[in-house]
Amino acid sequence: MAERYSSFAPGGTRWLLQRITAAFLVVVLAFHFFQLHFVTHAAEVTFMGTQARMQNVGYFLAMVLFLITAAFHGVNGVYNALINQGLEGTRKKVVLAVLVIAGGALIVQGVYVAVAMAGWI
Amino acid sequence: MSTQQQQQEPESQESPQDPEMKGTESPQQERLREKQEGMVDDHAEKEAEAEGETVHIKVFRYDPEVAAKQEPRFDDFHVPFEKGMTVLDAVMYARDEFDSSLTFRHSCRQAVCGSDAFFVNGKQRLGCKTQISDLEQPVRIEPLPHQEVVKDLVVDMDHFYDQMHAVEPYFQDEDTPDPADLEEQRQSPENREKIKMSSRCIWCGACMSSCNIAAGDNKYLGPAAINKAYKFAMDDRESEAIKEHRLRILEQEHGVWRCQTQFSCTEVCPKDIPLTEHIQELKREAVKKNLKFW
Amino acid sequence: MSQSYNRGLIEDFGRWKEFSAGMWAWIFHKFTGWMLIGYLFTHIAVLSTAIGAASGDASMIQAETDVYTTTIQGLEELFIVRVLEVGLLAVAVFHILNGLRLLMVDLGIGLEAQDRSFYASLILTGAITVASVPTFLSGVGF
Amino acid sequence: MYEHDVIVVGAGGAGLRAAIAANEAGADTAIVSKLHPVRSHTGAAEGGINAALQEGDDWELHAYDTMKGSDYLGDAPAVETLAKNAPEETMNLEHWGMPFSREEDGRVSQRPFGGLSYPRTTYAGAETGHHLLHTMYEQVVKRGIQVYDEWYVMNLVTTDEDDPTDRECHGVVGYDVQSGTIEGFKANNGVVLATGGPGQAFDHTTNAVSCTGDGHAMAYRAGAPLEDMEFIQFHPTSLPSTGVLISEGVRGEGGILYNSEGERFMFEYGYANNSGELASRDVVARAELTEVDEGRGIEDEYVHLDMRHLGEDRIMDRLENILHLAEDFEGVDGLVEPMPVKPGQHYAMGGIEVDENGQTCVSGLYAAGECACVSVHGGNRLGGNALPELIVFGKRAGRHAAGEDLGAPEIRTGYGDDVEDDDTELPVQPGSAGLDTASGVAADGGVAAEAEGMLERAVERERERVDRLMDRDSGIQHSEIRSKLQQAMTDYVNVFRTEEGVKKALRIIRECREEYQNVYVDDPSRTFNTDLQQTYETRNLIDVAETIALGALVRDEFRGAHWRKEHQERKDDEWLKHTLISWNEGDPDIFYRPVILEGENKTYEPKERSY
Ligand SMILES: Cc1cc2nc3c(=O)[nH]c(=O)nc-3n(C[C@H](O)[C@H](O)[C@H](O)COP(=O)(O)OP(=O)(O)OC[C@H]3O[C@@H](n4cnc5c(N)ncnc54)[C@H](O)[C@@H]3O)c2cc1C
Ligand code: HEM
Ligand code: SF4
Ligand code: F3S
Ligand code: FES
Repeated sequence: MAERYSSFAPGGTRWLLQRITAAFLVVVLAFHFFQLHFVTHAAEVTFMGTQARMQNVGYFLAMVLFLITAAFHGVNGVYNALINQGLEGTRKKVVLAVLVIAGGALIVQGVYVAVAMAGWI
Repeated sequence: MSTQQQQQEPESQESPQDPEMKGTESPQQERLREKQEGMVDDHAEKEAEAEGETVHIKVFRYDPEVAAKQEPRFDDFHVPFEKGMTVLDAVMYARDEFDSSLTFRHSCRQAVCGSDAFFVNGKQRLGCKTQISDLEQPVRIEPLPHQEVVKDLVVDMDHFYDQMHAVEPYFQDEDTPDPADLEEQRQSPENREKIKMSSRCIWCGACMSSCNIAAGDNKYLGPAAINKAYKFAMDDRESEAIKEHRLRILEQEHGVWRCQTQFSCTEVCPKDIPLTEHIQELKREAVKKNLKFW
Repeated sequence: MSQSYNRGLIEDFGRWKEFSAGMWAWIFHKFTGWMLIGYLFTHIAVLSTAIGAASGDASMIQAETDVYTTTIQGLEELFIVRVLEVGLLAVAVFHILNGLRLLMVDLGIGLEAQDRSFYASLILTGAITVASVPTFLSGVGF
Repeated sequence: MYEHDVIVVGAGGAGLRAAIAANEAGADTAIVSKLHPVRSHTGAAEGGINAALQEGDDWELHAYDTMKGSDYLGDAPAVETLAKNAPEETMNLEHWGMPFSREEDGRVSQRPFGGLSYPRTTYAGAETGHHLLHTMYEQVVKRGIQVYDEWYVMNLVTTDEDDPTDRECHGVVGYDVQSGTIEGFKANNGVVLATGGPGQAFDHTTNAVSCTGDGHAMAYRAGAPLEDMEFIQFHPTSLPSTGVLISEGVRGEGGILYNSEGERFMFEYGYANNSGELASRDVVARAELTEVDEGRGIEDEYVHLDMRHLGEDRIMDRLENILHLAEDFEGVDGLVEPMPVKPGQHYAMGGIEVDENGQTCVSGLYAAGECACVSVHGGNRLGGNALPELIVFGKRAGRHAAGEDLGAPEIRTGYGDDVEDDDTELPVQPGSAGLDTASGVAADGGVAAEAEGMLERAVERERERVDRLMDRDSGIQHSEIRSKLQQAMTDYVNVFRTEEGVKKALRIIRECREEYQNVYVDDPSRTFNTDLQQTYETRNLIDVAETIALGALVRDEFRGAHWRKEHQERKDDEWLKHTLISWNEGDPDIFYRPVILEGENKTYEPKERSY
């Protein structure tokens, strides 16, 4: 395939990832809500309970993936919405940088929290 | 009974800045006033004739050059109703009988030239294709939103045309048989059916005007241009290489991805073109193409 | 052209009464999406108390008096938090249902029913939210 | 001032084709059009393009059908050029991507049409004209041809020699509708007029509001004669309130016409005892009007076309678009009530007299499309023959204007030794009523500077005219004159023509001319002043309507679409000739030129036109 035009940002990739993450999130988010509001009521959450769940590697991985996809999905969604409103040029670049940093920080902090919950530090 | 009151919107209309314009009436205003006064009885007569059935229309007025119209406003007209009357008929009547400076584009009166897309009772519609009797009165007629108003109902279409031209809207295969041989390029009836709806666009601009994304993002190609590109991209007569080139144009940042499936374009299109569907199909095509690594 | 007139933003927001189903869906989806990402940030912030808890005294964890547990349970005791949670549920449910609707649209399925599927999302969201109110509000001190 | 080699006025099918051809011939070409190209009325054509494409068909058959359809008033060289070139030109459109309807084997479809001996009407759904127009505009975009859209051409810039055949055309004066500026367009090689039909001369027409015969009138006043203007085709089924066309398909499928008494008048009153509703267009149109005149019309205006008995299934299957048309434009549901229809002006067979190369007698001035009369259609146009005319003669005009040699034409133009003068007594003096008549500009100075100077002066003159119209504060408005004119034409120069009626029309036209001297433009704005533009157009309509009425008066026979009460037969001994009317500086001159019936291989012998 031929070269990529510089102006032709791979909007398609982000679009596709937004859909794929959405499809994934439907399942995990529903599970998450159900787990923490109906199975265990939020008011009954304790660190011990959390730790017990988190030490299950499958659960841990699912939650980390949940976090990553949600962060991407949310941040990309916001970025998209801003482009839709005609964000251009430097401002667009700045917004992108801020969003990437915020999203990255969210993931790093989240993973750290998850590790802490599992009691692995 | 007054047939034409000028209602100002917004309510607090500022008086013209130019001191000369204040107080004194320009000849045009004078004539306008005379005519309005004259219109009352003239019109009352007509009305009696037509058994009193009239249509009340409110038309957006603006003209940068005429003092009285520099501040946008709505004018009211009462037009005698006739069976089969369209919005275009009503504004034409108002222009020919009441105020010859009422300005709008129109030509074919049969929904093929695409000149008279207006914003009628809150929706983009073709004036000539909209029966007055289907609308709630008073019928409010405005220029297309999201386009600059040149005068009255006339909007600047240049941006729309630019977007239409931006998708290289022309057949590109050079490698066709010599027409003198009377040899056509073959196309299956199914393929022709596939592009049928997309080929009906009359460039009225209603869709573009209804799309919030196009309003926010000036670079967005917009539904009409994407649909135009769809017509070519889906036509089997063009080669794969050109189809790929077309997808390249469409998948730029301000191409198909900007569409947020608001569907308003599809709803207002007077030619019933399934615009959203076409845009979505192109998104999938573009993704498919990008996923092809082999 | 000498001059032209731009009617600006009123175009969009002054006309909300005339918006069509697809436009409302778009606006609601946007709104709920932003709420959700906003919530995600606060959520992680609240959960960060787990770090303190984990590095703190293990006996407190046993006694369920660690920062994490107390913070969460403390929050859960507030009526307002419970109400906000119901709101969050509504927001999430709508975003999910409409998200599914959008995914269908992306696949080119049921485009003719796009307005009906939007109304269906709204109604379902309402129903689910109302149905879960008892669960969410149970045990909160009035 | 703008300068190009070739200036094409009008961007319908003919204009676009001419521009592409001129561009391909290497000329710097520009299109000046009062409408954006895709708004042109070519987009309204539904039926199709006649072209002998298939084996078994032959251009000679097409030529024969066309000649017969024209009631032997077509010129053989023109008719044969059309028939010979239509296939290649149609294929060319296909290669440009026009979405023709297709057969199973992938070839373009063709269907039968009235008056054709072979199904040779190539079509693209029920919107052939739309696709033709858009496909060609696409090619214009591709080639980067300059388009000045929403520029109204006010006048031509020609020299003012006494004899029109000595004159030269150097450009046009344009009015930018959006800004109100008036500018000159200098054409180094030629000006091609492709301004479409004059349908607005009538009160009720299938033509667009923009079909005001501007090209006709401008060429006429510049000295090129108008030819066969009396031949106007009326379509029997158009919707009364808008003039939207209800296709013949409804009658073809079995639709029935009723009068106010509920009688199937085509049979009851013996208008066409054999074919009934399916009789030819002019017969049905006359029958409808007779019903209305004799008091059996509905609301004294129209008759009913009923298709309810065909059943919903059949209607939905074959005539669905008709249901939409009736609903959208007339507010009538064709499934539950009959549709109102009446005859409407549809097409003008006549136009600016040109030869096969599209050139008028004024050198450098060309015309193509409906505004021109090469004479392909003669007394009556066959359905599906206008679109091929656009592409065949549009292309020829464009190439010739760009300087290509297309050989010497066989058709002669202008006043010459082969014409015959007319001596009919006219009821009123036609032509100028002391209006601004002169269109020519005297040359003085060197050759190149000369053209520029002429252009300057012509622009100046139009500016003055506009100022005059705008400065006046009272008088009469163009819309009043226009509706009076249209009414007169519809009342007296319609499907039925009587000597008395046509004379009456001429008197009313004269009144309109006189009233026009007091016309004023109420809208004081320079921005998008459609009031001003329409005032200009009304002037053109007056000139064109007058030539139609004059032609209708002098031709005392019944040929093609032209019917005269006192003379209900075709008079071949006397009338195998074209009517030509020349402006003659405001004192119109009527003369005749014999029809050319000698074709390349055969001579077309006039035969009875019966279908
Ligand atoms: C309803 C309908 C159906 C028809 N169906 C068929 C059919 O099936 N088959 C067929 O063969 N024919 C059909 N015809 C006839 C055919 O469509 C027309 O004769 C043909 O399209 C005319 O094309 P044109 O290029 O000459 O003019 P148009 O398409 O009318 O274009 C005229 C152009 O000139 C421009 N113009 C005019 N005046 C000025 C001015 N003063 N300054 C600048 N620009 C100007 C306009 O902007 C426009 O671009 C039909 C006609 C009608 C009305
Ligand atoms: C659970 C299932 C979810 C589904 C099915 C889903 C679906 C979608 C889809 C399809 C879009 C794209 C809309 C478009 O571009 O047209 C979107 C946008 C968005 N989503 Fe989600 N989403 C889900 C969960 C989430 C979560 C958990 C968050 C928060 C972290 C989130 C935040 C957003 C945001 C911010 C947007 C952008 C909204 C905008 O356009 O302004 N979503 N969602
Ligand atoms: S797609 Fe429809 S609404 Fe948009 S310009 Fe074309 S005809 Fe008009
Ligand atoms: S309205 Fe706009 S967002 Fe997409 S579906 Fe139509 S282009
Ligand atoms: S006037 Fe041509 S589309 Fe309405």
